[in-house]
Amino acid sequence: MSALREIEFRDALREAMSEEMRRDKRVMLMGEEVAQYNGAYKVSKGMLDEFGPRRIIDTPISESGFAGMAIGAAMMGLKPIVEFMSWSFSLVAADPILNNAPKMLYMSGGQFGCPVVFRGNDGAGGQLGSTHSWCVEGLYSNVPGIKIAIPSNPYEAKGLLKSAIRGDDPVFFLESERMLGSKGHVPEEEYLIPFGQARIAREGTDCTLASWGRPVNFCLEAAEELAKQGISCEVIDLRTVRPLDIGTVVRSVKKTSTCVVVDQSWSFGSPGSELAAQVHRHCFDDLDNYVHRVHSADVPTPYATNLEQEYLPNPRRIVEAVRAATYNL
Amino acid sequence: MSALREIEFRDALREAMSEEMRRDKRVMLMGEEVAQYNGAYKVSKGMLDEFGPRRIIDTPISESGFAGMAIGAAMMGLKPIVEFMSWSFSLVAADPILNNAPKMLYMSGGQFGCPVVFRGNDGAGGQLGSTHSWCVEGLYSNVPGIKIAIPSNPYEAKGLLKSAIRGDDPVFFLESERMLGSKGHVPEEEYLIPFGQARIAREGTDCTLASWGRPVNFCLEAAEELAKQGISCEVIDLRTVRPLDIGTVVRSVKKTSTCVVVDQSWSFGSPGSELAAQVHRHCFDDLDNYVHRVHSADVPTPYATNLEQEYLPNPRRIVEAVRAATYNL
Amino acid sequence: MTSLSNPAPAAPDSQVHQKVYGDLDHLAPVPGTAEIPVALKKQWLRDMFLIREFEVRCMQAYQEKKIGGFCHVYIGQEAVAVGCTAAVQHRDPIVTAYRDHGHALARGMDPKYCMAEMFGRIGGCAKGKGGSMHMFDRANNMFGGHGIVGAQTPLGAGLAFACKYMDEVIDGGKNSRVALCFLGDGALNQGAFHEAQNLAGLLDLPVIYVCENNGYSMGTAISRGTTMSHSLVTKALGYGIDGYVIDGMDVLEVYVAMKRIADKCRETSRPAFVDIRTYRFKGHSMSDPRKYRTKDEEDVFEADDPIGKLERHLVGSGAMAAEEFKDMQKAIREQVREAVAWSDASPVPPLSELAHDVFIEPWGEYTGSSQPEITGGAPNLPSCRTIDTQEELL
Amino acid sequence: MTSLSNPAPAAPDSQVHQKVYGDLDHLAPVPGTAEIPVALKKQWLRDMFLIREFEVRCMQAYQEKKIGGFCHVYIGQEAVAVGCTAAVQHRDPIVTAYRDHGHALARGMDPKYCMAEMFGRIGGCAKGKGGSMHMFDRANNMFGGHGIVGAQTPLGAGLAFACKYMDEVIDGGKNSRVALCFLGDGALNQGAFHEAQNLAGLLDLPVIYVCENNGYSMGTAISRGTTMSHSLVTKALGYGIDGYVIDGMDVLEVYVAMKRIADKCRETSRPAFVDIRTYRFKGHSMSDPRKYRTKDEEDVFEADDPIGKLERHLVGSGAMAAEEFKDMQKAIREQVREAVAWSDASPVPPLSELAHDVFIEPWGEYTGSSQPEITGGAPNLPSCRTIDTQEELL
Ligand SMILES: Cc1ncc(C[n+]2csc(CCOP(=O)(O)OP(=O)(O)O)c2C)c(N)n1
Ligand SMILES: Cc1ncc(C[n+]2csc(CCOP(=O)(O)OP(=O)(O)O)c2C)c(N)n1
Ligand SMILES: [Mg+2]
Ligand SMILES: [Mg+2]
Repeated sequence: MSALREIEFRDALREAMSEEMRRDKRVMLMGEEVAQYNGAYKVSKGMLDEFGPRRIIDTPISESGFAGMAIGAAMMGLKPIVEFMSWSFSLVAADPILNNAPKMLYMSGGQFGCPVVFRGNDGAGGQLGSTHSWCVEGLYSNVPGIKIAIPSNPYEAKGLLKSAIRGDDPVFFLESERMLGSKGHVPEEEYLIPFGQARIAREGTDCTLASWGRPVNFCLEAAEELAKQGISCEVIDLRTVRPLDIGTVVRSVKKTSTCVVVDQSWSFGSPGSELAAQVHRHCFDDLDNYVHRVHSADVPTPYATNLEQEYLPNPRRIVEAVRAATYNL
Repeated sequence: MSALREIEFRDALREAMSEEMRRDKRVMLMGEEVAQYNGAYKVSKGMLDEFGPRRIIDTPISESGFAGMAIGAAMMGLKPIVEFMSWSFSLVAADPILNNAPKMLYMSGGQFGCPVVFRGNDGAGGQLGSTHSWCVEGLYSNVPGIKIAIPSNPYEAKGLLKSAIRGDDPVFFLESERMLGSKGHVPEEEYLIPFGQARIAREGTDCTLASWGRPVNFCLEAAEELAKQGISCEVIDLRTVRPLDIGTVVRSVKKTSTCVVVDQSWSFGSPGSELAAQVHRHCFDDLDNYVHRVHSADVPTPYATNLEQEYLPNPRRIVEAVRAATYNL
Repeated sequence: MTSLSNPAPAAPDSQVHQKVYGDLDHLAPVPGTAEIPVALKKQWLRDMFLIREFEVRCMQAYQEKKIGGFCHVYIGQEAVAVGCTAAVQHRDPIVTAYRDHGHALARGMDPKYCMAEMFGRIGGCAKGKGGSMHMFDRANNMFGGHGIVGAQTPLGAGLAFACKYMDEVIDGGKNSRVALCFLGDGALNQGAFHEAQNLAGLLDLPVIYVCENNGYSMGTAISRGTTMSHSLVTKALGYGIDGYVIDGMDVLEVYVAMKRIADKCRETSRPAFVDIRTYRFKGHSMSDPRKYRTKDEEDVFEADDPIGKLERHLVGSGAMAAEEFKDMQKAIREQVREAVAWSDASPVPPLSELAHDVFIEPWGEYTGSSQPEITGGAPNLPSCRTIDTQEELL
Repeated sequence: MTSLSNPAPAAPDSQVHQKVYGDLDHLAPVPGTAEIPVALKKQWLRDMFLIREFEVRCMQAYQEKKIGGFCHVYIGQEAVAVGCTAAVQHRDPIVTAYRDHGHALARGMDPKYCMAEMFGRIGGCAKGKGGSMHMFDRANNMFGGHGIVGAQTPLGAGLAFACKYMDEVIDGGKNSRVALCFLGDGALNQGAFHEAQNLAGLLDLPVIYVCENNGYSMGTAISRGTTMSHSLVTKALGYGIDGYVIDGMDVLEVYVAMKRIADKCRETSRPAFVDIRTYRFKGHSMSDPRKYRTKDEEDVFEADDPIGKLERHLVGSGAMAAEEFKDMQKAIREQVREAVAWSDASPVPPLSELAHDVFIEPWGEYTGSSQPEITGGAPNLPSCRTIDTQEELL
């Protein structure tokens, strides 16, 4: 019965938060419109009713202020969840989230940890234009001391978010507005998904497709199409880019001998470039072709829908990349 | 005679700014302590005397405010130079420098450019600890719409900074506190160094060392040492990481068949990972070994001098990387 | 030790906007509205009605999915943009937040360019690349709508800085322009605004911060997000900046008050802060059911509609015939309909636009690339378009 | 329209700190200092002298290159840290900026751990990994020195938030702690401080922002960087926060005033802002020649030395024998000498420390790595140290 339960991505996020809040009084949620408005995207719907205004806290539009406040509270022993309405708005809070959270434990010689989970929408929404369409993993994954999780479906979202909250380290949790309404199987029983362990989303033999977050779904679509064309793809969902489970990718590439990395952030100095470089390193003698990459175009995000669609990774571009990588098949 | 002139890195920066300010009234300088104090690191020494308080402007400790102010002024047609005392302090200004400057031209459909040069110290100083030792190229190079120059000596600093100021696009100009006092040849005659054209700092045949900024000097030291050991290195100074002159690196690697990338930023999703990935792509059939990389360790920057020295790229680690990359020689 | 407690009572706990808004009663009436020429008043009625009609059409087009993304309409706030822009000169630069259609139109942007921008068409003011939140209009000295709350406030300081610099360093004092920087009440809570005000106060910048206080940032009543919301000018006083409160539902009062403030700013080169009380009649964006406020509250403000008020004033006083008003409405409806039709007909931007406008300068001789490996048929990216240089503005 | 102009005169143009400082004359004397027990006063004299002596030794060690990086000494400001920490309880959390040695010592950190930290030794409070600007001391509820100007101010709000949350949600109201957040006058100009104050005012957080107004941020006199510098409390009033001005050169006044403020804060759970007037006798950091101020100005403040003042008070009144004071000095000099010797003897951290304290949790079963390819003999990085969990604090 529970095997049949399908819920929306946003519901999975809410279940993860609510379950952890019931379990541990130190956990609380703060952010813009999370309480009375029930969340700008209804992720926190009903949580004010259940947990009350002491634990579900509406904040002013002061990302730097409340991110820093959450960090201070975490140093004291609380475990705040901070919702950024969009990660695009986290740039005004870059200092607390990059200079404080990931470094506090280190600078204090192990005395003060920072168990905060920062979460919110990442990546382009639908036609939000240049300022509102950041894929912050492209920027932030450079920084040691944080863990970054990017779930690809409701099941993953719930299991990873519970691990994020339960852990004792700062986590950047990147959701996608485009997926909040998408449904997927999520069992009633409790489960956690550990960080740093990739998932084989589809097995295959000819080409490894490595991705995370929303584009994993594009990879699966592309793999379906490619199967019809006689190319068998193995799709790997990395789940977290920090830590990055390079081992699972390497094992796959040793089997397939070709690899396409699909990362919706800008290409330059991205998790995608890192993964490509690491695959080249570990599979130097195994690769039949260089690692191909599919990213967002190296330009600010355009508004017009035709431009935006062309700008983003999409199944068509993935199919073409796989065909190019496996041209000798 | 001018061929003999040696000046400090800071003097080269000042000459570039002063010459461009004499040439163009739209150019002005703002930042903390740049005027009356003559610059925290004396880069702007004497400029207040020459240009007066209308053009050399002391600002409060409000990086977000004055970076944004400079951008607004640039949209109106001025050409501000903004000094960040350290790029480590630019995180509080991440929104204006990443959301406004690089995207204004695009979002406005070509109507408003942003000719601002942001400059200051980048990378670890001497034992400044975690909050003060950012290599922001690791973060910011992911973003399209900006140019990033990282000079390796006084000659480069002057020529590149003049190009940065004279250009019409936003530039991040990354200096190094560790080099401000180092001397080098700078001719009296005017010259500009274009962006996106790498320089071969030392010719060689066995291994390509690709780097930028301060570590170029470590590469040259390592090359000297390696020459004694019978390994001939070609050292390439990329000068700018955006645009990145991949062509010059590829030509070199096609000759040497091995490559070591030296980048003092953290490794993950860095310009170094990008360069490695691109070299693998373009030299797939030419490489005898995977591209080796030397970075700062993937941890927050420690204060203790022994830890910090081990943390940073240094000639010893470069030598070892080259030997590993060329083990079959 | 000396101590200083709040002079005013603490902000009311109530989340009803009406209560906060209540102290407008105490505002002194602004003298001078009687002398405004009728022709000007008619012009403003026309401008406000154009904005209203335009926004109604936007909402419709949004329902029809011709407009994507977020769309924040200006209905109810028309007197602010119209009165403020009327009070300054066309060469005075303005900048605002993402609720920007009203400002663009008040500044003189042709509605068809504004509408086509939202339709994502090449005919848009930014060729369809900016969208609803990012309206730029160089010819009309409109320096953008800006999507990040508060981000425009340092830019506003920069516009004023440049105005002053051009006079003092480049031209020798012949322009004396002032900059208008609009912000929502929610932007008061952003650090950038604080830094901008301090800079403006310190450097004597001729910038007027116009806080369009519509009582809400999304679903958050101002008293829930902003301390001292009953007396916002206290915030400006901490920066040595004069503060004003204006009734933003009356375009005549907005004009007269803003004119005085702008004239003073132009003369003294000192910044000002204006708490201009207004109301957005619709939701924050298209998807907002407005559960956070009562129908009663909405009714009170709708009765205060700035367009109805001016219409009653003009028609009631006999300065405008009822027929003339009807004709005007008709003409504007026609104009907006045409804007929609024009936008419908405007082509989508060619894919080559994806790679344009990233840089002003092409990278010259440079033959390498820092461009991504765009696989799968994306357009070739490295090119950049050269636009006319910034020099003309000087 | 109503308008509100600055109640106070504009900030003086002069950049001489003395002028700004001048209005301390108007401060009401604080009653209550007479009742402070002598034993307490002696303790504070000792504490202040310890800080002074410690900082003198720091400067010496810096010259000898035993200390690297930036080093900002607290000489002249001792009464602030000592008086403020005395006025609150040990369990009340404190946080400060990078000029933090004084706060660490006043809070009870053993000088040897503080000195060894600056020497970059394993015996340092953070094992040599934090350095001069980042002093943390969990046992003494000191939540760090913080290097980025203003960054500690939202953290301070967070400490207060947690104090309140623990009472209200976890423990049921039995602790009533208050948080002290110190900041330099330069931090007033950072947006983060503005956001923190608004949050504190809005959420009724028991946090006291103690602005150590020493008149300068590096070489910038406060009136050149901060508007309304002659009346900083106006800035707090805009957030509905009570403001106070205290003479920071008199530890007795600091204590009494801060005690009252802290008691009120504890009782009402309302934030406070304190403009505490002080002076740094030395340069900003080791390399600062202090050309931006006059010798005369320095002399005025040095004559106001908080240590000399309390010494005169105690010895002059006969409460302390001159001999006793000398002995105390001697003992402290000895203690600091020992701290230096101890630090000299403390080993440098082992290279394995490079990779410790990045994460609390090891990554468990995980066998891959997101670690860089560290070539050339750098230590193996992926490990992480498990420290005792945060739970104990609750
Ligand atoms: C830094 C930042 N945080 C959050 C948002 C999301 N957001 C967009 S509009 C808005 C409310 C702003 O309210 P206000 O400033 O009062 O303007 P109004 O909508 O009333 O015109 C919010 C929270 C944003 N765009 N930028
Ligand atoms: C955001 C940021 N900008 C700049 C700096 C460099 N900086 C360090 S201390 C300082 C002056 C601060 O003055 P103040 O806050 O008055 O403290 P004081 O030194 O007087 O104790 C500056 C500009 C910094 N650390 N952080
Ligand atoms: Mg509003
Ligand atoms: Mg100071």
